Amino acid sequence: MEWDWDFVRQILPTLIQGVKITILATLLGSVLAAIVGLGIALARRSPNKALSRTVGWAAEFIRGTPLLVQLYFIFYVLPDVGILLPPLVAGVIGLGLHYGTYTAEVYRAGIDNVPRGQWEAAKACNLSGRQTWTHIIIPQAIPPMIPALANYFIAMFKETPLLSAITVLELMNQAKSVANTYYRYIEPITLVGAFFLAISLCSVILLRWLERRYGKIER
Amino acid sequence: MTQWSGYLGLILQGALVTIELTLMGSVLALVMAFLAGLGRLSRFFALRALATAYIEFFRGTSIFVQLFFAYFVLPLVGFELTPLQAGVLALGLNVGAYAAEVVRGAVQSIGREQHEACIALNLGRWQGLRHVILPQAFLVMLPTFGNNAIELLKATSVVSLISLADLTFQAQVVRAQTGNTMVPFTTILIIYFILALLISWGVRSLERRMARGLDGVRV
Amino acid sequence: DDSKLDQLKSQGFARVAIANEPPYTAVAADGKVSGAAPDVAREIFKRLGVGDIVASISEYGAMIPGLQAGRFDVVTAGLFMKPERCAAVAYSEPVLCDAEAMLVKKGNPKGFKSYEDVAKDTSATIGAPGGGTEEKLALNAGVPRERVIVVPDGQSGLKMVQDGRIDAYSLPVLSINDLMKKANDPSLEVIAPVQGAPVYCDGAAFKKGDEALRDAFDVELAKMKKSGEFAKIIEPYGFSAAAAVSTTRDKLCAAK
Amino acid sequence: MIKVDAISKSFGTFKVLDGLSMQVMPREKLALIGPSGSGKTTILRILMTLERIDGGHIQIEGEQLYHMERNGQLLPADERHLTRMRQKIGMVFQLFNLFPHKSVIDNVTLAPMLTKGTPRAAAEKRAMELLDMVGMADKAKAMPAQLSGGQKQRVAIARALALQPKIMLFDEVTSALDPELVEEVLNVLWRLCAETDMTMLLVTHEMGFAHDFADRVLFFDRGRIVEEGKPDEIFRNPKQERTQGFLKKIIAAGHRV
Amino acid sequence: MIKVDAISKSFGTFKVLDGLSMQVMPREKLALIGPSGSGKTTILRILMTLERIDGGHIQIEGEQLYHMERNGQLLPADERHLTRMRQKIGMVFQLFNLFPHKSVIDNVTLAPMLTKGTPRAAAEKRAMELLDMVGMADKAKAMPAQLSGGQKQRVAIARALALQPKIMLFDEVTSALDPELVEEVLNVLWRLCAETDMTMLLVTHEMGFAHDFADRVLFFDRGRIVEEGKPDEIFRNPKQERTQGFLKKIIAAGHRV
Ligand SMILES: Nc1ncnc2c1ncn2[C@@H]1O[C@H](COP(=O)(O)OP(=O)(O)OP(=O)(O)O)[C@@H](O)[C@H]1O
Ligand SMILES: Nc1ncnc2c1ncn2[C@@H]1O[C@H](COP(=O)(O)OP(=O)(O)OP(=O)(O)O)[C@@H](O)[C@H]1O
Ligand SMILES: [Mg+2]
Ligand SMILES: [Mg+2]
Repeated sequence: MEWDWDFVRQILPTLIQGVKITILATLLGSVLAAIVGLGIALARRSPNKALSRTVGWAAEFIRGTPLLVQLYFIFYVLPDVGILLPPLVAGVIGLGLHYGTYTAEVYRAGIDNVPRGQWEAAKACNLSGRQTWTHIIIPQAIPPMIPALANYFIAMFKETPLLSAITVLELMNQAKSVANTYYRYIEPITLVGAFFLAISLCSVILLRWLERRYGKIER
Repeated sequence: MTQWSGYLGLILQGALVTIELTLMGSVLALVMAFLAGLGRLSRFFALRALATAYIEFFRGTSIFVQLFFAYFVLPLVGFELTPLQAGVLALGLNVGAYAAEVVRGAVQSIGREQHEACIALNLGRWQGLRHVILPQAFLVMLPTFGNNAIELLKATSVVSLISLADLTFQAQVVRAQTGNTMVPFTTILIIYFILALLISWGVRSLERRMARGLDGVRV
Repeated sequence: DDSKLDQLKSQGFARVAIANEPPYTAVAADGKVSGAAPDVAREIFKRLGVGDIVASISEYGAMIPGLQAGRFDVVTAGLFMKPERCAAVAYSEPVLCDAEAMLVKKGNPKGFKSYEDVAKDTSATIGAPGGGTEEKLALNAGVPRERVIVVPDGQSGLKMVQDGRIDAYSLPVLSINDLMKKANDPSLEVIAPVQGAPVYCDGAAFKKGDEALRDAFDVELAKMKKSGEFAKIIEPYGFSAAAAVSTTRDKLCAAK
Repeated sequence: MIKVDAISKSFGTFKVLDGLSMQVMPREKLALIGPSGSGKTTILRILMTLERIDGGHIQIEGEQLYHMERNGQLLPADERHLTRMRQKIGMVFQLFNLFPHKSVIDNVTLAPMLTKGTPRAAAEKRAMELLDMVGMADKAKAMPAQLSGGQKQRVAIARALALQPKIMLFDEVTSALDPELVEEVLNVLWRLCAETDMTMLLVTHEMGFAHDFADRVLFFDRGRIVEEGKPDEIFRNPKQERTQGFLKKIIAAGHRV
Repeated sequence: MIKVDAISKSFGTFKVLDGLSMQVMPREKLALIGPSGSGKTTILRILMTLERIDGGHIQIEGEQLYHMERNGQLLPADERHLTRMRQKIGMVFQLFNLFPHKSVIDNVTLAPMLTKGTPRAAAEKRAMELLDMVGMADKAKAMPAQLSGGQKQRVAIARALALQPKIMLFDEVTSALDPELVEEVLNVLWRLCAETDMTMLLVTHEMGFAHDFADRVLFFDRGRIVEEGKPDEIFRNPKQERTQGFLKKIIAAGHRV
């Protein structure tokens, strides 16, 4: 089978439609994941054992099972209990929940990585718990989290093709639809691959920059 | 009346395929991880470049795209692969690229002083790596390898989309036969979770065994 | 040349693509492949000296690319003959014929009779298998792309109608009837046949270049049609043997 | 005055302090010496409320540290009580523990501004005086990462002084420093000792300094005070065998006493 | 004999060694002293081939260290040449650098078995002799994590000796130890010094030990040798102002000279 540039030109506009949805899903999913992760991290630190255990197990469960199946579940099973979500919303919720369990770990590690000496120095300075968090711990914990969070958001971006399984017309679905119409797979799939590679290579550069900028605090 | 026992049989068959994929994919990923991870640390530019290209390519493009590429496009250019081979290849190469960075990071995390001790004892590069650096680095890698294996397990669900009869696929079949969505999906979510727990339990006990006597040194 | 057939004979089985859409194709609880199309194919291959068929389930859209990529030797999945498809693959003579149907909510609230009706109602959405005949029929009738929802499988389509995510789900008549039978849901209704949509017939689809194998297949198919064995296989599934005998590949591939 | 009464402390099954009692007079300069692992750091951390005690009582200026009296009953102290008690105490750590994301002057002004509501201008004025005292006024705008170990430790001392504690705790404040930098910090401690009337407790391995600095020396071993007395007595005429052995080793290792 | 001829070494733009030359006689015991950052560690690391030099030459027992002669030409040394030269040299590090995943005896036997192909039995026999010499025979099966700092350092010394180098380099081998543990290690060094005919180069802040141990003392400052001589000359009668200043500070900091 030969590579056909005319065909590429013909399908490009359709694929760009898909790119828009892909990016939208990633952005919304990232925001949700950042918030969900914070919720999970806080709940897991909570002194309320029942809460922290339950949330802990739920997060483990979500992290240990495939996003694809979770998407099926949200899209096809939840309506049975009366929750009917449009495909894109279901997809964003799936991404946000799934990656929220990862960002929660980033938050946790960021906080745990502030050395114990800093907590003790804060106490020796007689700061209150709240002051210790806002003035000492959080300012030191956040910068190293930024590259790690960005890393997960990029990973999420690469998983958006899964949304095609719940009828979201993102890039991969558009590509398949094109392939189905013209019985040619080579161009659409290669283009999708090239697109993901291009974005990922750019994001590698962004990540390196973030790491340099925020990665380490000099002590 | 629905013959659940027969359908459970189907799902268990799917579980076998999932396990098979996870195991074979993990072996390939492990091999690639060490080849590429150490390649990236090599003194030779060509090896470094090759390893970097492999890692960036497979981390950069989505597993989804890689799978479709292996399944639909490779045969067009003369590479015949069974669905199982395509699945193992895509999963192993993809996760191997992530794990390669783990190998590299772990080797680099072993302090420079250990490398220097090797030089001072006149060990060759390979001897030092083999007897001093890797045994210590492996302990650092293990927990992350466990996570990688779980990521691989989860990614196997995607092969259902290239008609490999894994868990997710069989759940779809059962769903088509019975018209029931909730039961098959809930069942496979639980099976996936159990498999993930098994992996992390296995890795943890391996870690404990290997860390014996090393208490308080690293990790 | 007969090299492809010889190859199948020596390996002892043929790889077929199916869709798991009863009654065309189905996978039983024990994993055994059945359905009208595979049953016909199995019998014919047996006569050609190929012991068995091995099926893999695939989306409709993936079948022709998979055939071209050499993933299967033949598609026996109710892939209806149409001029563009005839150009992409080598069809056998017709096997299974069926008209199109739509699954809608009880009482057909939007009053659909044809794909054009769906096109006219600007709020209506219709589901169809990706890469299937129904998707193209809807698009050709003027339903815009964003209102044609690509649904991965029949069960999902049924569910989406039940949940009100789509207003209609279109498949061949017998497939819809089978879905309805399983769902047994009084809140749904079948519109069959869809007005203005032609009766389609499928054939076994071979890779371009495997015409020799296709021709051998045709010879056995013709024999079976004549002897009545063909009818014996497909009629229990609800298909009409007479419809398949009354038309030809050349007619269907030429149809506009 | 500090009154430590039969306190005990375990980590897991390991008993670090076992019924330890001691008293420190107001303005007294106390040196705590003893072998590694003997519990010197632990007692300072307990006084700073960084560790809880398992048993016993501590009084600081007549008030219970870990307990509060309510209706004639002794209850475990709550956070408010601890906060109030901590105002009396400051601590300087072996590894400085400066806040790495704040400049030198911000390190010093942070606590007064937050805990006492001192206005920024006043806090900075006072901070500059303290930095001047420790010889670090010219580095007020620097970040901790730009300082040498000795300089960091001097800032840490200024930071602890900014809250004007009555009692200052120093835990091996020179032992993380290069030999040449030790002097800088010891000089600051000398001045502090001479100029203020704070009670000072100092854990150190610098025997020479302990000798010259302290009003009284406590020798710790395995969580107990084995010997105590005036520096001259302890260093010239140790009575206990354990003390003699310790000092002999230290001398053999090349330290001046 | 070691001949260092006008070597220079920079890190980035910072020149650490600048045309340094020195000679060490066979069996000589040399002490290197000087302020922090003066390049003492760097010269040892260069001799151990842990750093490359930017210019100059080093000869060890008449052979070039960083160069090799091929057809009358001096070429940069390749890995094989370096491996051969390293057989003559051993080094003990400030932070011990034991292999934490190997038992004490495996630490000692690893290098002989791998680099010389010594059979396990012979390597273990020799290792036990060495461990016995440093007083660690009873801990042969222990893991490094179970040892105190002084014990670790003694194992590190045994490990370096196992390769029977002609030249041993010691870089502040006691300065990471608690004062009480320093003695253990110094004792081992004394014995070593008395019993073997190895050439020994020792960087230390233990002036007393340097005084008693060394045949000759080199005083480093900013990458140059400012003063050298017999220990008595240097410590009692330093000629250079810089040396006098350094020794005064060290004394003030409480170290015996
Ligand atoms: N958080 C902890 N968990 C377990 N054990 C601890 C902890 N903190 C201290 N210890 C143990 O308590 C004992 C006393 O420790 P402490 O730090 O008070 O000794 P020290 O006299 O300050 O010694 P050094 O001179 O080495 O600083 C030691 O054996 C130490 O291992
Ligand atoms: N890898 C390196 N990169 C940059 N600078 C370095 C490096 N290693 C050493 N230096 C610098 O070279 C100088 C000499 O260092 P060296 O370690 O030789 O000093 P030293 O005499 O051993 O000091 P110390 O007594 O503190 O151990 C120092 O200023 C140090 O900061
Ligand atoms: Mg201590
Ligand atoms: Mg040094």
